Amino acid sequence: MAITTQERPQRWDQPFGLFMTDQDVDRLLTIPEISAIEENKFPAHCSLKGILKNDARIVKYSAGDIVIREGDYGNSAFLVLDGSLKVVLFPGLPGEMLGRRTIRKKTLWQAFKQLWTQRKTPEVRDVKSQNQYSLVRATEALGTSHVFLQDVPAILDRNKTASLGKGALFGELAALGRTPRTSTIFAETDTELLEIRWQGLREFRKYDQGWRRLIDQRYRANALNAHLRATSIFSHLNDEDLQEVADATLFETYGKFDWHLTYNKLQTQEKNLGIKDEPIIAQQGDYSDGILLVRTGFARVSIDRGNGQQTLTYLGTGDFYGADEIFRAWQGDSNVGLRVTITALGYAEMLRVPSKIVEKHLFAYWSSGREGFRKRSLQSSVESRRMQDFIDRTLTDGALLEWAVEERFVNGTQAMLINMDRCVRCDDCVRACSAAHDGNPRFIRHGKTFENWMVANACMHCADPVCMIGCPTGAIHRSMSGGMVIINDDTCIGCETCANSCPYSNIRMVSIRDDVGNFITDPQNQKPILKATKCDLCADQISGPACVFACPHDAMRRVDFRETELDENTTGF
Amino acid sequence: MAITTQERPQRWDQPFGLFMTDQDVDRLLTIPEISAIEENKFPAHCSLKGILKNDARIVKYSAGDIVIREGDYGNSAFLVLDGSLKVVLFPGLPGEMLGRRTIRKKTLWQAFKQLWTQRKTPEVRDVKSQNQYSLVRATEALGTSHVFLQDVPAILDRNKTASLGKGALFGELAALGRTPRTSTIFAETDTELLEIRWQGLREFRKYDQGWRRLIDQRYRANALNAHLRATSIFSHLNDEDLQEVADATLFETYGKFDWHLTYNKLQTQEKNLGIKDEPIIAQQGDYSDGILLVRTGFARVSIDRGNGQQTLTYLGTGDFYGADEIFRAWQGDSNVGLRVTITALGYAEMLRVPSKIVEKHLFAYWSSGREGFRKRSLQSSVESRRMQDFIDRTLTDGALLEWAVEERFVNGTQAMLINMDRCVRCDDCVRACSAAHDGNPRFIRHGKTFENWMVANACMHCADPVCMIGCPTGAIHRSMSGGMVIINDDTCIGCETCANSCPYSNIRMVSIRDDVGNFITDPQNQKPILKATKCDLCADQISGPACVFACPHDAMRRVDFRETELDENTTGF
Amino acid sequence: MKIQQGFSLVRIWRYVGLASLLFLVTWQWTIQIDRSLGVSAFASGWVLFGVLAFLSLFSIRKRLPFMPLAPSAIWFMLHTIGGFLALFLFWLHTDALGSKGFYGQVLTVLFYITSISGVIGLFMEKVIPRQLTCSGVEIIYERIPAEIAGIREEVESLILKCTEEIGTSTLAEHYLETLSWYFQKPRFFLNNVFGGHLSQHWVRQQCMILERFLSEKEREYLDKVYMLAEKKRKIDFHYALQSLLKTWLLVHIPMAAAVTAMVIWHLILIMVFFV
Amino acid sequence: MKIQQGFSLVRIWRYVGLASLLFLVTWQWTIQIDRSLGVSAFASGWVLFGVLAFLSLFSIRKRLPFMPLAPSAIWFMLHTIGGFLALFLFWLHTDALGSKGFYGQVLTVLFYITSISGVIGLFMEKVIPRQLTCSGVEIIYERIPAEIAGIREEVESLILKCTEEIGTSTLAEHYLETLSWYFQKPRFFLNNVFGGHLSQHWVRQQCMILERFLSEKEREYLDKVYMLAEKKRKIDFHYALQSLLKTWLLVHIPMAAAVTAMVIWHLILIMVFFV
Repeated sequence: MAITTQERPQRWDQPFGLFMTDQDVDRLLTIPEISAIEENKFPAHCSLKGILKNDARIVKYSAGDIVIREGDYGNSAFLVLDGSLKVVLFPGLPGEMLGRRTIRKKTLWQAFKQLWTQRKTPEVRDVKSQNQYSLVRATEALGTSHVFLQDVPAILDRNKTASLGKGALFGELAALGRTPRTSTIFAETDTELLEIRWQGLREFRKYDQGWRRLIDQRYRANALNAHLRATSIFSHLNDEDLQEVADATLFETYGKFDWHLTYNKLQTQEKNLGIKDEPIIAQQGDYSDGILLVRTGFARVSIDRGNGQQTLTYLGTGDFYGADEIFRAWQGDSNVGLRVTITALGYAEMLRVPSKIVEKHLFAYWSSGREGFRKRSLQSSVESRRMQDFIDRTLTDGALLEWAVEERFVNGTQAMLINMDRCVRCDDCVRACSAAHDGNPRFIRHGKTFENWMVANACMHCADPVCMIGCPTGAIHRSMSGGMVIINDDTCIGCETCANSCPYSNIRMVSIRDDVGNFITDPQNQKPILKATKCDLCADQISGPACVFACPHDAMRRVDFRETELDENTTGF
Repeated sequence: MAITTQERPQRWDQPFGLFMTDQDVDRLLTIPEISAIEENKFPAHCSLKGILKNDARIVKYSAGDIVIREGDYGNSAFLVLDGSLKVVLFPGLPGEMLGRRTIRKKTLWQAFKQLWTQRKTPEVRDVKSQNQYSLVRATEALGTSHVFLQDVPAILDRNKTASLGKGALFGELAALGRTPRTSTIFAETDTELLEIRWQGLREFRKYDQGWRRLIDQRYRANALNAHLRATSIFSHLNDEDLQEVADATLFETYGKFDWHLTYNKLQTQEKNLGIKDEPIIAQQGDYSDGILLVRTGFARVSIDRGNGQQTLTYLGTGDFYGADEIFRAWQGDSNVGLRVTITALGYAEMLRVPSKIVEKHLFAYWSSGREGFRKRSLQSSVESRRMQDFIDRTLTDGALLEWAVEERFVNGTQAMLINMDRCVRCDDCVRACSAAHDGNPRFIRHGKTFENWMVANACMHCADPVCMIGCPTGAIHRSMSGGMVIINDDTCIGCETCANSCPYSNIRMVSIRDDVGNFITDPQNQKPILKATKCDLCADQISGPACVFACPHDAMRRVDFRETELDENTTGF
Repeated sequence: MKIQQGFSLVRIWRYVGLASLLFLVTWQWTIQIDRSLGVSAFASGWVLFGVLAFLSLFSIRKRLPFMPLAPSAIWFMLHTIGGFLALFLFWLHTDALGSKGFYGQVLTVLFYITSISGVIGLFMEKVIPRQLTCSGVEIIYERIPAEIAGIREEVESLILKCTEEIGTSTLAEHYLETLSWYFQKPRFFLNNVFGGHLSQHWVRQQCMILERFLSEKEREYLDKVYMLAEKKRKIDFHYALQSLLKTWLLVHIPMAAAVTAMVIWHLILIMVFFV
Repeated sequence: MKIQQGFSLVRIWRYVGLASLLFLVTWQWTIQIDRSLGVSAFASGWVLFGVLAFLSLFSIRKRLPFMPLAPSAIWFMLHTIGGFLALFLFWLHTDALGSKGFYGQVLTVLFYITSISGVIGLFMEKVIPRQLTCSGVEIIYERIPAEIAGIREEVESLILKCTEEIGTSTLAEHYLETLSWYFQKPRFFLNNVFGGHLSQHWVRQQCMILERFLSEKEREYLDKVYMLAEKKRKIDFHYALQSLLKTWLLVHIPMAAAVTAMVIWHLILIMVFFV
């Protein structure tokens, strides 16, 4: 089990908790879960005390405060120091209660009414009707806010819950694996928690046997089997065999969890450096030791070409690579080195199912009577040919994908792609967006271009939504239906975390105004109140995304690059 | 009296006479005119013997052979070793007799006839009618040819002549000053001459007092007074005063006599080097010690501008500079350094009339009663203002002239200038030229361009016709009427000297053919016979230059840059 | 999934076919009416009115992007086909009428201006985008003045820096004499509209002229200025062509509105006096 | 001496005035004839014939550059003015005639083709030269194929040298896959005609795509290839626009000849049947 290391020259320049004192650290060292850690296993540059002081913080939650929400992307885990919490097991809490935005499609009449109800002033908010806003309560200490539940007893009545008490650890899998929180946890009583950010968590796991065992066990129990089960090549296995596969599977992480924070800086470097800096998951020509599955993130598939690497395609969650090479080796072919290099795009969590296990549970199955060997063999060679097609592609044919990967647009599921050869720059799309959002356009018809293709600055509703990492109130979240990333304006506290995290600069902070056009300010410090805004795919409009709908020249599409092959203009209209 | 020195790394790589032996040199040293030279005054690298062997050659002429022709540009002088020659004093011999081309304008009918008499085959010559061709007789020794006079007694009857005998030196002024020969000299008897090329001549003059005195005296007697007399500022002087001016005048040569041979090589160097390599005649800011007159060649007038020199204008034969500065100094102004730098463009022969003499004979005259002082003072300031206008010109305004000077197009008196913003590339000009030259176009509608101006590859009929230097038969010569440079096809022996000399590549060698289209070859070696061809300004056509006449868009002009200011398009037609 | 933008030829021709059919039916109808000595202009007139009404709906639909009224792209295609149909119907209608009077002539002229501006606009919308793409830059029209101002500031600060650092004013003088004109605002509008390269030529020429008077260090500054001039050239190109794309509508839409108004009045008059 | 190219406006307007006068006189004449119930077409016809004869003289004069027949530039100006005059006279003549018959219609069509091709040619001759100048290169049309072949050879020897010297085939492969198409012959003809930048865009794009796969040394070769591609682009531009300048005459002159022939036949018929 490998975790790639990385240099951290400014490791603790920005501590997690601003108010952690040495006393706090000393106190933490007396807690059993911490004192069990073998302090001397930690290297000098990364001492246990240092981690506690810089990568952890003590936070307090009042009774009813939500600590983690189902569906959130968190970057930290929690250790209960004092108090007790409840895990909501079944059914999950409704979105409104968690501070999510409620999407209700407009009726025809409501839609039509927008013709005259649209406001002339930008970014007007009806302050009085923001009753949900009262769900948020500010916490002084950290300068951030918590969302709280108003009727805890009713919840305990309606929902199946479990308790977490002193010494319990939770949230570590989502923090390390960059996956959404699987359930909501709230404070039953006033509680004190030690929040450890992923960097610290990673060190604990790296240097301490106890933490590693704990985390890995939980991972295998909670996540691995489910993932393998959902993967097409293992769907035929019974529980027992699957467990065997799971037990043998290695999990590996590549790249930087927070690549998005440094990505824009990287962009100014020479393009080709991008791929050279990417952590290598598997190297072209090497012998394949197993099938690689992507659990989260993206992996670039490339081959050596001249003095650089040519990108062939990329793998996302659920994709796998390597079956073909191992299969051929198993059939007796010699010279079956990997035909491609696989690197992590930003951050990727990979599963590696070793060859031996694959041979036993997959190839044996393929060659068994039930599922004709020939058919599978054929399928394997289809995959092989498909890869060969990629390899045979000219640089020109592959250039657009190369670019989309380089710019990380492959992350988007709804990237706004404009064919500038068709676009007459009429801005009907912008006007339509504006009309559908109370007079405020939610994107800019401008962005990076390649040949005649522009990816405009509109939210791409990413597969790996880095904007959601660290949102303190869960205002930015993935919609339960449809999967788009949306913001609940009511619970957004204007902290700018999401806007700063978005590597594509697609979230804009705006100062809100009242009906008369005056800026609404915070009564405490008179500063204007900010809200994060972005494309919501016209979630509440009956016409669907107004931008695409309004383009008279059919120049715009919302695309997932993974599923898209771009064609030249077919007809003028 | 200064002669600028120059490096000659390959001084004698190509000796003048290919067959000069050491015996020849020894023999020459016994001749009184040579033995009078003080051999020890010559430096080792440039010994008298070396000069005789490499820069001189012994040539033989038969009775009746023309040695030098009136109007020729020669680069050598002759010393009579044996035999006697005749100088034709008055009247000069007719052009035909010298092997010149006879220009007769066509009649209307002859012109019209060209419509159907024009030949389809290129470069056809009617060999039988080339009776003048018999004027040329080949000389084996030098691989070149002489033109001879057929009826010497008749000439001696008709023309006033003078004799030259053993020991006479002639041709030295034209060779050193790059001016046309002033009279024709032919061999009366079989003669033996020592031909000394200008390089050798220059060394003789430099290191030997006797030669210097001889040459300078002749120069002053034959050329200087006439030149000064023709200069406007000295036109008021009587013979005596003029003589005083002439006696005080210094003559100086700058640059390389044969700049045209290295010019095309220079072109590949960085442009700005051009002016930096030019010999400086007078330096901006220096105190002016006299008026500078251009006797032959061209001088560039420039000022320091930024890191380089900005060309303001240029001076040609008859132009002068410096009166204004000296005049102001004479009036008592302090700070009257030269406002400009003057450099030699290729080769320039300058006269310097010292300040003292100018003050005495010019300023005194200006301030005398006869010609109002005020008026002259005014005129001086007009000149001064004109120069200031040049200086105040923006770089953009002056760029075209800068270019024309850089490319030496200022040498042309009939440069073919095409305004490419008007030219529709219809080639009517080329077709017209072809029609006027028996089906053979005599220029290429292509050449160097600047902005919208192109100087096409057509003979410019240069003020300083370097192509004429060294033509062995005088076939290329300046027309007595009109001043254009033309080639007598009959006496052209195809030696390519002119074509190689032309720095603008405007002379083309062609293989001639007979009526049926077969190449005409030399019966001796079966090689095709070549002829030099170029624009003759349609000398024999009644319509004048057919090219300009045929341009439907008035895009083409034959220009002298000295007299031209280029204007933008005025109207579309 | 392969993105195929634009409608298939089959689909387009289907609509063109429908439009042709409508025209043919109307034509036959008018011929029938003429044969039975009726006033065929009523028939062609009503159909034409219907088509014109449909054409003007496009403008209304654009104001309702949030209503489920079929994608704008379909509307645009139908508007185009409908525009040509209206032209043919107009000819049918006016030929049938013979003489027209002053009102009719004004209406005819307005109708032609609308049609021609529409055809020109269509042509431009299909041709210009590709030209813009080829320029290698992309800019929003409204941002152009700010962008040019930004470039100008950058150039001028470069030149100031050059003057200060190297201590010569050659570059600065040339800038004031010639280049500043260029950086002031969008230039070479017409030449850009006609696809000329004058702008590029001019900039290159101006820099070339200056080059020989500069030292090595100054040339580095000149190179930077040249790069900025090139950038501005591309923006000027966008300015010119995007202006075209914006302005033809300023003819088409008011004229179309005028035609609509006059057609309605024409209709009222006909109804009152003839029916 | 200041070179002033082209004729002064005064001079041009003088000729335009003369042409207008000729037209007005003819017009009044035909009106007079009409009033006295004569056949005015004879009058306008003869004048038109005279003008057409004069127009066709231009072609003859071009064949006689050595005759003192006034500079071609004056002929060109008069030919242009005469062309427009002929158009007006044609309208006068045909209006007077009323119906025309098949022969007349063919003649009309040919006359219009000649006129329109002439106007288009005139427009091109006044606009294109400047565009060509701005390209920054100058080339004789007939030399273009040889020049392109030369460039191609240079490119291919560069690529061979790169392959040999550095031992990689990345550049060579890309050349074979995409760039060789470009260097084969003049490309992007239509785009160049319409002043597009597609060619430049394409070349830049192709080189940009490749760049990331090359080593420092290979990039030097690519840069050289790019320079040559740029040079060829300019030559292609010349090819396209110079082709236009050459080819419009291939319509104008044969059509003019046909008109002349038909006019003479028309004249003979009229003389035989009407006089």
